[in-house]
Amino acid sequence: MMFEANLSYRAVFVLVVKRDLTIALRHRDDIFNPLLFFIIVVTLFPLGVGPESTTLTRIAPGIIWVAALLSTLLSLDRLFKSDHMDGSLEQMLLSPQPVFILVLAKVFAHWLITGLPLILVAPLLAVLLHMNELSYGALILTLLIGTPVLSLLGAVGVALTVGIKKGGVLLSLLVLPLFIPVLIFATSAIDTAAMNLPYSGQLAIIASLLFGSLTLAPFAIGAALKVSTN
Amino acid sequence: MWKWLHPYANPEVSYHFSVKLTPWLTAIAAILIPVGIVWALAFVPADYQQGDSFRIFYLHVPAAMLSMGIYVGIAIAAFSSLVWQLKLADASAAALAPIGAIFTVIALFTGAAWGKPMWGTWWIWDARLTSELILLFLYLGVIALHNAFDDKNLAGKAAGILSIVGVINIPIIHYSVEWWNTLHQGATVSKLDKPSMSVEMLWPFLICFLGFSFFVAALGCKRFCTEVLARNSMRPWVRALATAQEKK
Amino acid sequence: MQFESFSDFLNMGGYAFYVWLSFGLSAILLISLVISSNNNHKALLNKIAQQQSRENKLRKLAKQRQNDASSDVQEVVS
Amino acid sequence: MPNQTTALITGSNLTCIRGDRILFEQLNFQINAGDIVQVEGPNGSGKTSLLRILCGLTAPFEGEVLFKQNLIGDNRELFHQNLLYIGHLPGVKGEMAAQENLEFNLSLHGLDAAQAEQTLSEVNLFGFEDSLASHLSAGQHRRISLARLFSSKSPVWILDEPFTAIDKNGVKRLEKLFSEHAQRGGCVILTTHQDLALPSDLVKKISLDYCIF
Repeated sequence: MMFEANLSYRAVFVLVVKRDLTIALRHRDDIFNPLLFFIIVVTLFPLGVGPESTTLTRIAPGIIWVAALLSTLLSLDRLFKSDHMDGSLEQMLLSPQPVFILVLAKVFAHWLITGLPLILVAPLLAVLLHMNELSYGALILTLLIGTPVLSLLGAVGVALTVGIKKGGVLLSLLVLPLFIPVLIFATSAIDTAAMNLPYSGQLAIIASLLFGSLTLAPFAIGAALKVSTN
Repeated sequence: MWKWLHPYANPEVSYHFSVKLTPWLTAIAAILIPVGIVWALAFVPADYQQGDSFRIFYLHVPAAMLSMGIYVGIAIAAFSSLVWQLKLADASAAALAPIGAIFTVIALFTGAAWGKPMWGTWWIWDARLTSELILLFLYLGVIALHNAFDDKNLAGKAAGILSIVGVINIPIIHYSVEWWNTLHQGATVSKLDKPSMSVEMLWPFLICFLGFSFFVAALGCKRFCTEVLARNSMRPWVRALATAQEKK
Repeated sequence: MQFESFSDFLNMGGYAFYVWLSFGLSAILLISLVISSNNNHKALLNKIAQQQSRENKLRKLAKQRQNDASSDVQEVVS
Repeated sequence: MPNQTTALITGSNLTCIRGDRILFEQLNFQINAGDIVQVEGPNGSGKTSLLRILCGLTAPFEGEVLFKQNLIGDNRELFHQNLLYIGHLPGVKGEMAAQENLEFNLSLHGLDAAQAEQTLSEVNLFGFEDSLASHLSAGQHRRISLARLFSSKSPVWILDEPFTAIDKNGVKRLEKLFSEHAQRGGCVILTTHQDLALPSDLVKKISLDYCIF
């Protein structure tokens, strides 16, 4: 008695993404809370720094990106936690599907739920912070290719801490240092765009970070999940 | 080819080996460090630009080099533990992490204390200092992960994955910080340019560096022993050791 | 020797505070790391020994109970 | 010498250590096609750990697990195709309906999701297909996860306390399913506090002691 089931990688990917999206849509807090957090953090800065538009214009890219990092960090918790608590994570790891695909699908679904809304509200916040009009395009582009990197790197951290009871604070310690390159290149791209200079160099670097983490991070996530479900 | 290595994968053998090694390493470190430090403090000629503050160099640079070297060492140990299932490699990574973190703190602190008279400020967002600070965060993450798990073997695996991810990121972080720094750097602060070191300045540096390296090795051996014992606490040989210690 | 006198040496060409601060703090950090490593080692050995004596007690207790139980049975039989 | 060809799962020299306690040491056994194996022992003797080691979730401190004479780590996908593990946790998402849960599980394991509705009625969940799992009881969660057994084609079943929160009829039904599965050439490895109502010559036992010294 031997059984072989074959499911194409694409089918597995779609299956898992669909499942995670269904769960998220029935549990809307998960989508709105990080988004709300993002907006509130950004509004705190003018209150703290002062409403002077020149100052705000100068620090707007940094504020938006730091807030994006923090809200990604906040939303990461739901990526594997509930699956780990109710046992579906170990079922997934024991399924005959490659862990690489499963993990990639989960991270992609997470990005759709938390990263994409961030990009949609970012221009609005840029208006509030008097961001230079020239840099709107750069803001959207950097968020578009930068936030998936955050999701992927963050997933490594969550996968490592999902089995730990008080993993939340630890997670930020593990993950935030890894976010630094994205932050640096993204804000610099936006600053460069504000000066009406080409910023494709920075974008290319972020894109290469994206491809690098896309190929390497799922292995680390898979290995970490195996440790956490041990 | 690697068969001669096999006995050292046995915790008991490697424990006794490192117990025997520790006094030798300690002795070499105990000779080299005082010689190097006294030489550096009292006998090296003062730098023509920086005067006697230059003597901090003999502490700062070895500490910075070791802090990076130890991290790479931890990552190599973690990698071999993941690939070849060497449990002892995890133990050595766990033993080294706090030492590396302390050297990172020393590098940062001496950097600041050297910077104050040179640059007029304790801290500047200089590329090297910034990378060193981020390295400290990476170390703290690894140590925190080691402490977060109850099971030492699991902790070792988790921290191993993190240190490998970290070591891939170190060059990226370093490059990005350097690039960021050149982008934002004002003209007021000139970096310390690397002078071509004269021989009389180089020798004490080499001795200091070697001394600290042996210090790391000795302390690493000692801590490695502790880690091996903690991971094998239910083994008869460890229990016999513990009772022997108790009776003393 | 680069310095004329001992006080000169202590003065470090005006950089005394920074130089001695660096060396002093580094020494403190390294020494405390050594001490804590040694302490950890000893504490671990003590812990293992303690655990072992606890287990020995348990083992004795279990044996005693077993003996008691068998003697009870004998009493009933006789 | 047991017949090598029918061995589905072989455990050799398995040692498991939790914290600083040795749960079991140098455990050797072989599970053949057609075996129903009950792992018994008091609480904390390592039953769950043994099952998790057998399905590859937990790495043993020493020793190895073989599936058809191959290390389970060597061909992960083949082993997982032939494995069905149901642990303490049911793996049921509260945000999804009973049927959606089962459908996902079936398709994840490469089975036809169209059977889901029929399978649910096998475990007495007829009429609950569209209820969100968060509105169902613990026993119903368990039945959703056990429903996979009815359409499983994998020979190796590893079940951790499958009868918890299951009523008498359900237990009978499961026992019948187990013996049918064994007759088909599969094997069942399970832990349970109840005695199985199966003929005792059919059920093999692995006993783990709680060593209190």
